[in-house]
This record gives sequence, structure tokens and C-alpha cells, in this order.
Amino acid sequence: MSNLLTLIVVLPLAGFLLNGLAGNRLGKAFVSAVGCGLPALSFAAAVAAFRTLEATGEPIVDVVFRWALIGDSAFEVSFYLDRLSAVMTLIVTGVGSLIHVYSTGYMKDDASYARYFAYLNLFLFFMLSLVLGRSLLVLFVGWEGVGLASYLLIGFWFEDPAKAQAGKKAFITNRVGDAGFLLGMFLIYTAVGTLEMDRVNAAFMGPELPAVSASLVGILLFIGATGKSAQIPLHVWLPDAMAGPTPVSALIHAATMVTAGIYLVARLSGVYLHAPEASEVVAVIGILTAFFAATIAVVQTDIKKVLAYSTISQLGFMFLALGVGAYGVAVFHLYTHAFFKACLFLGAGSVIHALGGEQDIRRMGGLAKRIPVTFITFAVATAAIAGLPPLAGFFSKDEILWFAFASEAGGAPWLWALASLTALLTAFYMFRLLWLTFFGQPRMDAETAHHIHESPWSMTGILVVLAFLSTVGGFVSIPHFLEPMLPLPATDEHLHHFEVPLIVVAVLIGLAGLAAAAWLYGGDASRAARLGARFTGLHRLLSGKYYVDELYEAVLGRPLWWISDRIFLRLGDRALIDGTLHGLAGVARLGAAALARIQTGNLHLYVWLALIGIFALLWWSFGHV
Amino acid sequence: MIGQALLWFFAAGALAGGVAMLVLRHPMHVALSLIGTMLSLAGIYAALGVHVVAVFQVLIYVGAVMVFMVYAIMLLDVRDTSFTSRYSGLLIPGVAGLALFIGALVYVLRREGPVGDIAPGATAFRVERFSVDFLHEYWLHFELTSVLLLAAVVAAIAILKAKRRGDG
Amino acid sequence: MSEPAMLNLVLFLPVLGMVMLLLVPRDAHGTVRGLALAVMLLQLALTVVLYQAFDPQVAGLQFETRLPWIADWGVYYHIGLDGLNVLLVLLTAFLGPLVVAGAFSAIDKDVKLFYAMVFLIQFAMLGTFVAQDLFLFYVFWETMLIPMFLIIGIWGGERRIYATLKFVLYTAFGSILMLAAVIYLVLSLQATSGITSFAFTDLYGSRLPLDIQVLLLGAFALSFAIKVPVVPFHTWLPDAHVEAPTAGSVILAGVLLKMGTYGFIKLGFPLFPDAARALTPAVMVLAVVSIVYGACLALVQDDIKKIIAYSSISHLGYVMLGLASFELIGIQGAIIQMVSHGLTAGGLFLMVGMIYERCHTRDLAAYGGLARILPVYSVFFMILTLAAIGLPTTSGFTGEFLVLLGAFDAAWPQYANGAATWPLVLACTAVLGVVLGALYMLRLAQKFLFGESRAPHAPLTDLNLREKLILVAIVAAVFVLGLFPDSFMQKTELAAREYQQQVLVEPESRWVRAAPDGGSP
Amino acid sequence: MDNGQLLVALGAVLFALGFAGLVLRRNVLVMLMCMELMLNGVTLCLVVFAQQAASTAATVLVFLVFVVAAAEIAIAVPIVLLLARHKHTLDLGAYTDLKG
Repeated sequence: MSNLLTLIVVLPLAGFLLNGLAGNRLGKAFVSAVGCGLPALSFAAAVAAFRTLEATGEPIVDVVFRWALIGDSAFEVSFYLDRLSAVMTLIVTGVGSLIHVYSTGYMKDDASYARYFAYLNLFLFFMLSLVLGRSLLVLFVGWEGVGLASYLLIGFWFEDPAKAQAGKKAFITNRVGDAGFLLGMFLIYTAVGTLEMDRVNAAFMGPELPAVSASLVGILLFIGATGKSAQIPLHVWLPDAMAGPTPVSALIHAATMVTAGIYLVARLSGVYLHAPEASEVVAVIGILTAFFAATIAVVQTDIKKVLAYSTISQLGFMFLALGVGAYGVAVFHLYTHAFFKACLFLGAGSVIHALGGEQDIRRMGGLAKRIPVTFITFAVATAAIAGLPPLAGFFSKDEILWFAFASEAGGAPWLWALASLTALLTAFYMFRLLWLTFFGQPRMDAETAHHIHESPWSMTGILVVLAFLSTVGGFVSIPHFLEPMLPLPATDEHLHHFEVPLIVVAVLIGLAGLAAAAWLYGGDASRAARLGARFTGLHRLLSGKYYVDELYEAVLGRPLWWISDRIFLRLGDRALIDGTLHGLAGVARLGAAALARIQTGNLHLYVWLALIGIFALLWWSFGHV
Repeated sequence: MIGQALLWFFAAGALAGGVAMLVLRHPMHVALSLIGTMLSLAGIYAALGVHVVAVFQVLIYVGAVMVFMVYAIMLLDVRDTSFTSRYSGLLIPGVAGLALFIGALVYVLRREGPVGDIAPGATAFRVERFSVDFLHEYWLHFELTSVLLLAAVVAAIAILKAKRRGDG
Repeated sequence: MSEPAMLNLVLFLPVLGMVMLLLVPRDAHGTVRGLALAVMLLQLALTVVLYQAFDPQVAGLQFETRLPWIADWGVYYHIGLDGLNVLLVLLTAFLGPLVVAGAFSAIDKDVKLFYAMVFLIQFAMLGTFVAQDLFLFYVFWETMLIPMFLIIGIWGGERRIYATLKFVLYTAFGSILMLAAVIYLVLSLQATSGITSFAFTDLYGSRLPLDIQVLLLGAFALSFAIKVPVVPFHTWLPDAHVEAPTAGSVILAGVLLKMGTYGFIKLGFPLFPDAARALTPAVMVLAVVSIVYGACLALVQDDIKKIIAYSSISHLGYVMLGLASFELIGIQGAIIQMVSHGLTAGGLFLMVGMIYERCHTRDLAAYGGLARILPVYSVFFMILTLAAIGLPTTSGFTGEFLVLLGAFDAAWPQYANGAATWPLVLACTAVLGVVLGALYMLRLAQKFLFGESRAPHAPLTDLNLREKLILVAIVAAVFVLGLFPDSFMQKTELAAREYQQQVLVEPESRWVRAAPDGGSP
Repeated sequence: MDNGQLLVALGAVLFALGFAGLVLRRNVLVMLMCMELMLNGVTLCLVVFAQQAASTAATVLVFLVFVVAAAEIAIAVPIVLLLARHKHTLDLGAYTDLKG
């Protein structure tokens, strides 16, 4: 089938239109069928397309229509499936379909059920455009579109102003990144003359480099990626985005949308390969984000916020991999992360569901026996993210650490050291979360405790599937699969004897984190409390998330408002411009008042003045005729 | 020669009437001197041989306009401040203006020299030629004139109605 | 019917409509409204036929009519469609029925006069677009002022007198200068080539010294800049919008503001190409200042109409930027952005009108959570908001993207070869304006649609069928222009290219009309 | 002094006298009549020039001036009547409603 790619993209759109226009009238069963069925069909189509790709080995191109033709510049809407986008498409449609099914249970009693599924399908549509778009333009359409879907879903319960506010914050922060993206895109267009990414890559890989600094392009596009993938300095929106329904956090803010930045960089690897400075920036920003987010996650008390910072941290890992040239590895981690982070979020959703909406881990505890399926899957996913073998996270994280250490395209020991420290923190805060949630004494009130129940099979079933994937996913070597198009960077021969010791260190780190969490939070968690009391300053700094939000508000938000209100509106518009106008009007009025004195109403005077006027004219005409 | 004398005679009459209008106190007297001036002018026209204009001058001005005027004066025979002090506050500026006017006139007449002699009794304004031309070439103007008159009639009526509304 | 005749019919249909309105009894409001809508729909249908018949492969004018008007002065009744005006004519005809239908419930004072004024302004706007003779153009240009003056002055809000005076004085001031420049231009053409002509094509050929060109362009540009409006000539706009009735705001934002930008592209820059090139920095700076300044001001307003009014300033800044880039992509983007702004701002003003009819206030603080109370309304409002932000798949994106790409494309080479850095700085600043756009529009949507549900005069009824149809039409147009702009841009491409040539190509090789029988050089 | 000069001068003097009357006299009706005098002065000049040019057009113009004068007076007199009713005086000094 020639239009398979179009079909993949359009199916969720159909779901959006159906559910959005008629969903409320058609009942929940219909909404669920459309909402889950079409993404599933899309997944099936993706599998079919993948098989075709496997069979032929040639990328599939699907030209849909011409968006614009201006002079010699053609902008086409076309879809492009190669190994990279195939992996992404399978993740997006696969995990996406699972989360749709999960949502039928989670959102069962929500009044806006149809609206929810419409938004979710809309998200899938844009995400697939992003992943499958051949041109940067189509990618950008998807890029902005997923931002929109994210905005709508974060603010899904819009009656709470804080939630609506969080959606807005996400959108605006992303817009800042998008400005960079746009500039990068313009620069590419100016230099290469096309926005089609395979051609852009080819142009940069070709014998004649385009007359533009690849690093500049790379950095500009990376600014876009920091917005979407919540990297420093644009990471502030993701924790707030947890205001949305939990399946949304799992799908959009963990598994798929936030990885768009990684996809973008991997997609344009041709540019980044020739941009060592940009790659360095990517690596440094990645590792810094990973580290700082992990430190914040250590003290968070909201179950979803912990996971949110964990997501930021893991995305930082992926950028680290991209920065050292290991594109395939980054995608590998993206792939495993999609499974275990989705599993964690959905597990958290199940916990929240069980506790009737409670999200504070200080009021949880002892849930292991009450909701066993959730507990087991959550534990598996936690182990996976902590990097314990043989779970999925172990493989991908280990490869990242290795390339951070040994890659000749920017690897360095200090990157490895910081990454390992971050991995330790990761293991620690994840097991802390596990302990506080599932072990120890129950800390919720009796009423809540009484109502604790395991979630319906539509939710637990998905958890099991995802936990299974988190377990075995690591055995599919994505880097190897991608190698034909995203070759791994060369590593320093002299360092190869470090490979095995490093793996051992990584495993030990994971176990150390586990042990530390168990020791600190085991029993009544009094050790942790004492530790917190000793380092109050640090604790406050971490709990305050390094006060980045406050900083932005003080440096950007308030000055912008002040300038707009005081300088532009009051001084510029009202005082200067309107003031000048009203001043002129006043002068005119005064002049009129002065002239009005001649208007005595005395007709004789008027006539006499006319007489004088006639003489003046006569006088003038005598002079001139 | 007689024509020339008549011309001078009527010119003197018109001038006298005009001056009298400035000094006479009673509006009726002013009106009578204006009629005198108009009749003198009619005489001048007749002497020049433009009988059509002369006839119109008498018919329209004296016959219609001034009669209307006289009626108005009789209707409004108010002995108010305009009667007791006939001149406005601008007496001296007004006289000065008049003097300037005359001065300018003299200046121009001396500067420009003769206008060109016009023999009394020239035949340019023959009645039948005028009539034929008027209704052949200037029929549109003729019609427009009637429109103007109609408008004047409507306006006069409107004013009178306005008076009634204002009073009531 | 032949196409030129049809174009004349489209132009004079509003006049016909006015005459027909005269025959309807004063109190038969239903008949008046129905008649007005029918005429507008007929006009739209005819315009669509014309648009379909417009051949994108033909450069220059199509469906031309040229009749002597004041022959002694070389004034002709000369109209025609070309690539620059064809989309704007379509936009005007498209908004006509929506304006009329939108005012069905809002206007119940002097209904007949109101629709007569709408027709008159429709006539004047179409005339301004299709005129190919400077004299005719000026006549239409000035005619627009009168109905707008009355629409704001009679059916406006509390401070309507202030607003309408400000509007008229501003605009009239600009027009006077333009008139002086027009007269000078025609006289100088007469002096140099011996032709007395007001035809655009003749005037394009006149070559004046640079300093004169700068002065004349200044006069034209001031008039156009006030209409656009470009900062700092903009303060009439918020007042006019706030006080105008909905229909007035829609006409104002939808079409009237485009007169300014259309003036630049059709007259200002091509008539004085040397001056245009010399003044490009100033124009671009003003454009970018408008983008940022308008956005910042929109951010701190509490009156919904004012927010949209200031956003118009920002959006038209993009149009100016595209026009002044003299890059084909930028010019095309500017044309699309004009149409797009007409749709989104027009639609938003219509929607504000709809809520105003229900709640009688435009104060943002009075509202909240409308998404719960008025779900259908909110969906439409959200879509138009997103289109105003320039989200991809909407018309706003097409315009903004192409304008920015064009500006950047023009600026980068200058930076790369070391000629000038400022164009690049301006282009980058304009790109940052995209962030501000999201900021103020989302602030509006946020306070208006989300949060706790409250609104004056609750309970409210959601949109009725008439209102839904109006909005569906606009939203459909927004998406068509966002998803499939190609066919529209094909129609404008040749004209955009010609405009670019007129301004950029050095005068030596520019076409100059030969002076007839040895007139003085 | 030839005839033409005489008559043109006469017309000008009549015009000047009328104008002076307009400035000097208080009575509204008298002022109206002064205006008629001015008109007569102008007409006289017109006739003289027409006579010189021997043109019928000028005669037609004279005729039109007459008609205008008649129309003028037909409206002016009712206005004066109204004014007099309203103010109970013909003194122009009392009519200062248009004072700015």
C-alpha cells in the first residue's frame, strides 16, 4: 500500500474528529472504541510499514501534497520512514495505544471523557507528523501541535486555575524554544535551500559543506530541543505539567513528546556530526540537566513530581549520549525509557487511583500488599530505571556511560563521573520513592486506607505489559539496528580495558542506591529526617528547585510586565503619544477660543472687516496687475 | 447730443439717490430714494438702447422688489433705536472705508484711462434677438432660473411656517 | 456575463444594495437584514466566480475596465484585478456577509441606516482595492472614512465621540499629506514626460530624484502607516476598536487596516523604489517595533477588545516586515498574513461581540471558565486564539512563517558577507515576537475560558445556529489557508514578483514609458 | 471722460455707497436696501461691458441677476420679519446671537 504512512498519521486524526465532534452524543463505549481502536490500527499500519522497510531496506517516502511553491522553493508535506523514524513510530503508536487502553479505566468517571480521548488522539496525530515528517516544516507542525495537545491536556481540568496556568507555562516555555527552532530552520533553509531532512543531512555529509556554521545551526535547533525536552534552562515547565491526568503524564511528558528533542538531534545527526561545538553544548547541557534534576528529585514529596524530575534527568542522559555522538544509544535509551517510565507513571496513576487522588508520598506507605500488581510492576520499572541487570535500563544506561567515557567525539572522564553520580542519585531517589510508597507503616488517614483497592484489569493489564517490556526490552539492540544510518562513534582503543570494570561499577552504583534508600527510609525513616535536619540549607535549596522559577519571574516576567505597563503603556502610549495629541488639540482649542473673540456677533464689524479685506485684495492686485 | 445729456442727467440722479440713502433717517425715505436710483438706472439703460434691461429694471426692481420692501417697511414701522440713532458704532471707520473706496476708484480710473466709448442708442440689445437667443441657446439657464425661484418660494414658505412653529 | 462587467457588478452591488434598502420601510428590520445578507452573499458568490476565473499565469491586470472620467486631467475610471488585490477583494467579499449576519442581533437602532453604511464602506473598500488610477484610489480611500465615522459615532460605545474624532483626525491628517504628494507626483510626471495621467502604470515609470522620492514616500507612508497602524501612529486603533460596534471592529480589523499595507505594496514602495530601498531600515525597524510594542501592550490590557486591537498592531508588524524584506517568500507571506489577520482578528472581534451581547461587558476580570458554561463558544474562541498565535495548520502560521523566513532569508546573506548586521538582529527580534504573541493570547484565553466559571448575567445560552454558521465559515477559511495555501499563493505569485522587481531592479533597466511625440525628457 | 468711464465709475460709486450703508446704518431693512444698491451698481457695470462686447450672453446674465435679486429679497424680507417679531426691534445691534 502506497499511502501507508499517511494512513498511520491520519487514523488518529480521524479519531480526534469523531470524538471531538460527536463524542458526547455517542456514549462512552463508542468513544473508547474509536479512541483506542484507531491508534491500535495505526500501530498495525506502523508494523506493516516497518515490515516493508525491513524487506526493501529503502526508506519509504509518501508525498501527500504541496503546501506551497514560492519561486523555486517548494514546501511539500511528505512523510518519510527510515530506521530511525520506524523505531519512533513503533514506540509512539505502541506505547500510545497501551496508554489509551489504560485511560479507559483511569478516566472512566470523568465528565469530559470524549474530550479527553479527542485530545489524546490529536496528540498522537501531531506526534506522528513530527516523527514521520520528511521536511523540518512538517516536523515543526507536529512539534507545535504536540505542544498544543500537551497544553490542552495539562489544563484538562481547567477549572482549577493552577492547572490551566501550568498548561500555559508549558506552552510559553516551549514557544521560547520554538523561536530557536525557527531560527535554526531558517538558517538551514538559507544555507541548503531545502527543509527536507534527508537532503539536509546529505548536504552536510556531502563533499561541499553548506556555507554556514553547522554549530550555529546545531545550537539553534538545540534551543528548540531544550524547550520540548525540558532541558536547562527551559526545564521549568515539565514538573508543573504533572497537573494533567496521569496517563497524559505517562504518554506525553515521559514516553513520547518530551523525547522529540532527542529525535530532532538524532534526525539531523548529519548536522551535528559536523558541529563539534554544538555537540559539546548538547553534552554539557545534558549532563548538567541530568545531575541537577536528579538532586531535586531526591527531596520531592509528590509522587508525580519525583517522576517528572526523573524524566528530566533521563532526558539529560539521552542528550549526553547525543552530545558524544552516540545517536543510536540515545535512541536506545529513549526506547527503554519509554517503557519503564510509562510503567512508572501508570503505576503512580494506579496508586493515586487507589488512594482517591492522593499524590503526596508522605501520606502513603505500606501499599505493597494492598495493591500487589501495581507494586510488582512498579518495582520492576524502578529496578529498570536504576540500571539493575538484566532489565532494560541497564543496557541503555550502561552504553551511555561507556560512550560518555570513551567516545572520541567528545567523551571525557568527567562526563562519565558526573553521569555515574547521577545514576547513583537516580537509583537512590527511585528506591526512596518505592520505599515511601509501598513499604513501612501506612500514613494515610483511616478513611482513605479503607477505600484502597487494586485498579481494574484495563489498567493493571497495561502495567504488566509495560513491566514485561521494561524487563526484556534491553535485549533488542536498537543501536545495532540503527547502525546503518546512525553509526556509533569511534572509541579510544586505550580505554577498552575499562569496559568491563565500568559495567561492574554501574551495577554497584545501582545497588548502592538501593541500599542507601533502604537504610535511610527503612523503618520509620527517622534517619532521613535527621539527615534533612542537618543540611537544612541544602534541603531548602533542593526543595525550592534551585529557585529557577522565582529567578525567571524576577528577571523576565516582572520586568516584561513592568516595561509593558509602565514604559510602553503609561509613558509611551498615554503620556507621549496621546499626550502630544491631546496637547495639540489643546493648542487648537486655545487658538479657536482666541479667534472666537472676533466673533462679536456684530454684523457691522463683519462687513467692515470684509471691506478691509477687499482693500487688501485691491492693494495686492494693484501691485501685481 | 440729447442722449448724452440724458445720460449725464440720469447718472446724477442715481448718484443723488445713493447718497440720500446713506443720510435719510426714515426707512421709507430710504426706500423712495432707492427707487429713484433704480429708475435713474432704468433711464440710463434706456438711453443706452438696452430696452429689455430697462424694462426689467422697472418691472422687477421697482415693480416687485421695492414694492415688497415698502410693504415690509409699512408693516414694521417701529420707532426703535435704529430710528433714533441711524448710524452704527462704526461711523468713522465706515466713512473712512467709503473714502478709501472712492480714492481707489479715482486712482484706478486715472491709471487705466478710458474704458471705451459707448454710444447711446446702440442696438445690441434688441428685444427679439434677445428673446430668440435666450430661448434657443440659454434655455437651460432659463429653466434653472425657474428652479431657483421655486426654491425661493419654498424657502419663504418654510420660513413663515417656522415662525408659526416657533410661536406655537 | 463577461468578467470585467462582473467585476463592476461586484463593485457596485453594495451601492445597489443601498438603493434597495431605501425602498424598504424604516421599521421592517427583518426585511432590511434579509436584504442586506442576500446582497452580500450574492456579492460573495460573484467574487468567488471571479476568483476562480483569475488566471495565475497572466501577469498584470485582469478583468480591466477603463473609461474616461475627467479626461482633461487624465483621470480614468480604471479598475481591474491583479495578484496583489485579488485575495484582498476575496477577503472583503467573504467578511461582508459575516459582518451583516453578525450584526443581526447587535444593532436595533437605525437598522436601515446601519446597513446602508455597511454597504457604503464595502463599496469604498472594494473600490480602493480594485482602483488602478490614483485619483480614483484617493476618492475611494477618502470615502471609506465617512461610513466608518458614522458607524462608530452612531452605534458605538460610551466614549464613541472621542474615539471617532481621534480616528478621523488621524486618518484625515495622513490623507491630506498623501493628497499633496499625489498632486506633486502627477504634476512632475506631466512636467517630465508631458503626459497628464493618474494611472498607476504611468506613475510607476516616473523617475524622480532621491530626495524628492523620500519626501513623497514619507507623505504616502505616513498616510498608510496611520492606517496600518505602525507604531507610533497607532493610538487611534484601540480606542476606535473599543468604542466601535462589533461590525465596525470586524470591518476595521478585517479589511480597513489592510488598506495601509496594501497601499505600501501597491503604491508606496513601487512608486518610489529608490526611496523605498533607502528607507528600508526605517521601515523594518518600525515593523519590528510594532511587533514587540503591540505585543507588550496587549499583554497588560484588561479590555478584551483592546487586547485584540493591540494584537492587530503586532500582527500587521509582521506584514510590514515581509513587505520590506523584498524577498519573494516574505512578500507572499505578507499577503497571506494580511488575509489571515483579517480572518482571525475579524473572527475574534465577532466572538467578543457575541459574548458582549450576552454579558454587556468586555472586562476580562469579569469572566472565567467559559469553557464550562459555553463549550461550543470556547472551542471556536480557542481555535481563533491559536490561529492568532500562529499555530501550524492555521492561516496565522502560514503568514508568520513565510514572513519570518523571508526576512531571515534576506538578512542572513547581508550578515554573512559582512554588509550589515541590523537586518539579522531585526529578523531575530521578530522571531522572538512569536513568544510574546503566545504570551498575550494565552493570557486572554486563560482568564477568559479557564479557571472558575463565572460570567455576568449567567446563565448564558451557548451559540445559536446563525452564530455557529458564521464561525464555522471563518474557522474553515482559517484552516484552508493554513493547510492548503498553495493555490492562493499561485494567484499572487506573479504580482509579488513584479512588486519585487519594481523596487529592487535599478532604475536604468526599469521600464519607462516613452514620452509621446517628443515631449521634454 | 467718456461714457464708458462715466458709467463704470457710477456703478463703482453705487457699489461703494451700498457697502458704506451696510457698515453705517443700523436699520436692517435699510441695510437690505443698501445691498440692493450694491447689486444695482454691479449690474450697471455688467450692462456697460455687455454693451462693449455686444454679447447676448451678458444680457442673459443681467436677467439672471435680476431674478437672483428677486429671489433674495423674497427670502430676506420674511427673515427680517421673523427677526423683528422675535426681537421687537430692527436694530442690528440687538442681533448678536452668533457671538462666539
